[in-house]
Amino acid sequence: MTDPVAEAAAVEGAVGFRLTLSNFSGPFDLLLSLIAKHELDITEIALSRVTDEFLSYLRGVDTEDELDQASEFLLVAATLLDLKVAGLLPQGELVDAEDVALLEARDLLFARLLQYRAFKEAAAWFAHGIEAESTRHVRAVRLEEKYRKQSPDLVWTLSLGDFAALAALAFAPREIPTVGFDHLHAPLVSIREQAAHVVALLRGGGPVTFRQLIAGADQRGVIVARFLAVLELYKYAAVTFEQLEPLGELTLTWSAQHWTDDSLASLGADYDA
Amino acid sequence: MPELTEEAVAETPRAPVDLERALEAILMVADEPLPLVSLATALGSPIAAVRQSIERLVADYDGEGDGPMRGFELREVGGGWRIYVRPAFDDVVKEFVLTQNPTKLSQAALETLAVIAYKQPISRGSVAAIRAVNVDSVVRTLLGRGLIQEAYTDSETGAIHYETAPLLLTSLGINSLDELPKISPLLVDGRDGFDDLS
Amino acid sequence: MPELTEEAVAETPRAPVDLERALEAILMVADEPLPLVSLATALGSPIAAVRQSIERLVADYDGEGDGPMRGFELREVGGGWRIYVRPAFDDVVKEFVLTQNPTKLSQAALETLAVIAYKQPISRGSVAAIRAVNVDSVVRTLLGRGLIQEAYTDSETGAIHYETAPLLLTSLGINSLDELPKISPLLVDGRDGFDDLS
Repeated sequence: MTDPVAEAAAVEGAVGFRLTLSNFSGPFDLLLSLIAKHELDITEIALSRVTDEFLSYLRGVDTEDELDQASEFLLVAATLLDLKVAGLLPQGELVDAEDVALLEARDLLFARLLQYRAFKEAAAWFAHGIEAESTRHVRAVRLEEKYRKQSPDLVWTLSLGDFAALAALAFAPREIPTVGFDHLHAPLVSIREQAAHVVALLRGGGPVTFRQLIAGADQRGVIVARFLAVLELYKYAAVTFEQLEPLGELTLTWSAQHWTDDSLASLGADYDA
Repeated sequence: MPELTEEAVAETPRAPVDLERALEAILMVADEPLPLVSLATALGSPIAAVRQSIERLVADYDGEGDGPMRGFELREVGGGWRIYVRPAFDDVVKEFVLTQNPTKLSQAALETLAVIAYKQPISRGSVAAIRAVNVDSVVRTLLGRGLIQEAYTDSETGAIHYETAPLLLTSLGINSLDELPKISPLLVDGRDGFDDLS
Repeated sequence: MPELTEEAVAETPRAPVDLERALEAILMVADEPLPLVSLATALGSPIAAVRQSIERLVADYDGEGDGPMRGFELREVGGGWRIYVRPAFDDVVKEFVLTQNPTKLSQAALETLAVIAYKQPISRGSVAAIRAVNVDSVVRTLLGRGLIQEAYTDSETGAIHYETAPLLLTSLGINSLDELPKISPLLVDGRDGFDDLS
């Protein structure tokens, strides 16, 4: 294995907190290392014995920048502290709901620790397997020219515009943005998926009103996404719309000349950024 | 890939020896593991016959017939068959192949890979919940290495779910995910409520 | 390559059988025809011994010993030795190559081609970073299809940089790369955090 500190820095590109905590990849990693150091099993006693050490690792955290990365550590630290305090109470007497909650928190912590340890051991198996296989050599040689000539000719179907659209799609971030929705606990809505829904409704059919388009959509996000999808489709000249009076009924008509699923894939790329 | 039953492929039966030689020829140009069904299709032979011929070739190269144990072997890895150098000669061969051995995976990447392998398909958020750390950059690394791939995007949450890619099998030298070690014994007492943690 | 006389290479003589097995191991993974002198150097054996072993291997694969005539053969081409498909099996292999090469490029291949077209010259690693997937096999496909070609190798990192080949222009019906439609707004972001991908 390579130098764990350098490795952590290089691989995660992480600044600050991970380095302060030397090379532990998360609170469970640290907890397990501490428990192993004392040659203990994963038990309540083990947890209470390593709590102080665990907390001492956290003292290195001081800036707000690191707080985000430290939150998981702090969560575990809080649980550990609670357990330690509870350990001072008489054993076996469940007095109130708080005690029950604490026991549940403890069991959850144990379960997560055990699960983490299981995956850590599996990871060791992976490391060994990959290491062993990396020394193997497979026959992978260039195809002889006479066979390469035999390959059937490529059938090229993309227009220049298709190709550029494809490039735009390839360069667009692949993930639907998640920032900004997380703290609202609102489900994320994909403009592209909503556009697919809109296209399905409009394509090959007569005019549809926007009211019909959003019928059954019970989330504001979905309605907003469908509206954005309509605007995107309008940009592509795939739909035309008609509104007889301000704030009046909006009627949409499918007008695309060349529409393929690829067009859909590149739709709404602006919103991905 | 057309669906093929063992019988359906049969068209022009050949003598088994021919089949073995033809298989050798194809294996010489293969650049990925070749499943029995692809071989059978290319050769126009029943899958059962191809399987037997492959088995005979494996034994042949392993020196279990009349000939010597060859410097190469036929291995089933990543869902198909391919010619490999026999491990005893890996060192000798080293300087003749341009191996750009990629940098080793970090501990964090390996652990994340393990979680994805056992819990696939799984979202990044769920992996992060199990590992109790942010896994964004590690997942990017694993994607870039081709060890994992996107399985699907949850239509409700927009969360991308990941699964292991075929390259993982080849990298581990195994033939299917069934060959991963069972993880339940590692969990010792298998406490209740475990599954809903993720 | 250091100059070697036949005698100078001799260091650790091996039994001929070992030599043949080691030779076939090397030849199985070698992409280019290998001169005797390279083989002798790698194996630490006298050139004469290597030549004899090569001759025995040729006869062996040709079925002149106890074994069958193999689907492959060992041939001297351009001053070196390489394993080729035996011409008798050309038809089988051609048929196989046909079934392996569909007439249309996959979506993954097309997207990779688009990235290379707009960012050329570009290394495989950089394409992988942009597409967030491993692109090794699609780059091979595009090379094989003659749509891209090697532009240069970075002297520092050894990374091969690729550019599009004239065939792409012909396929798109344009005369120069300048005619590619601008997609600049999407290209400005220079994605953070992707550089660490290998």
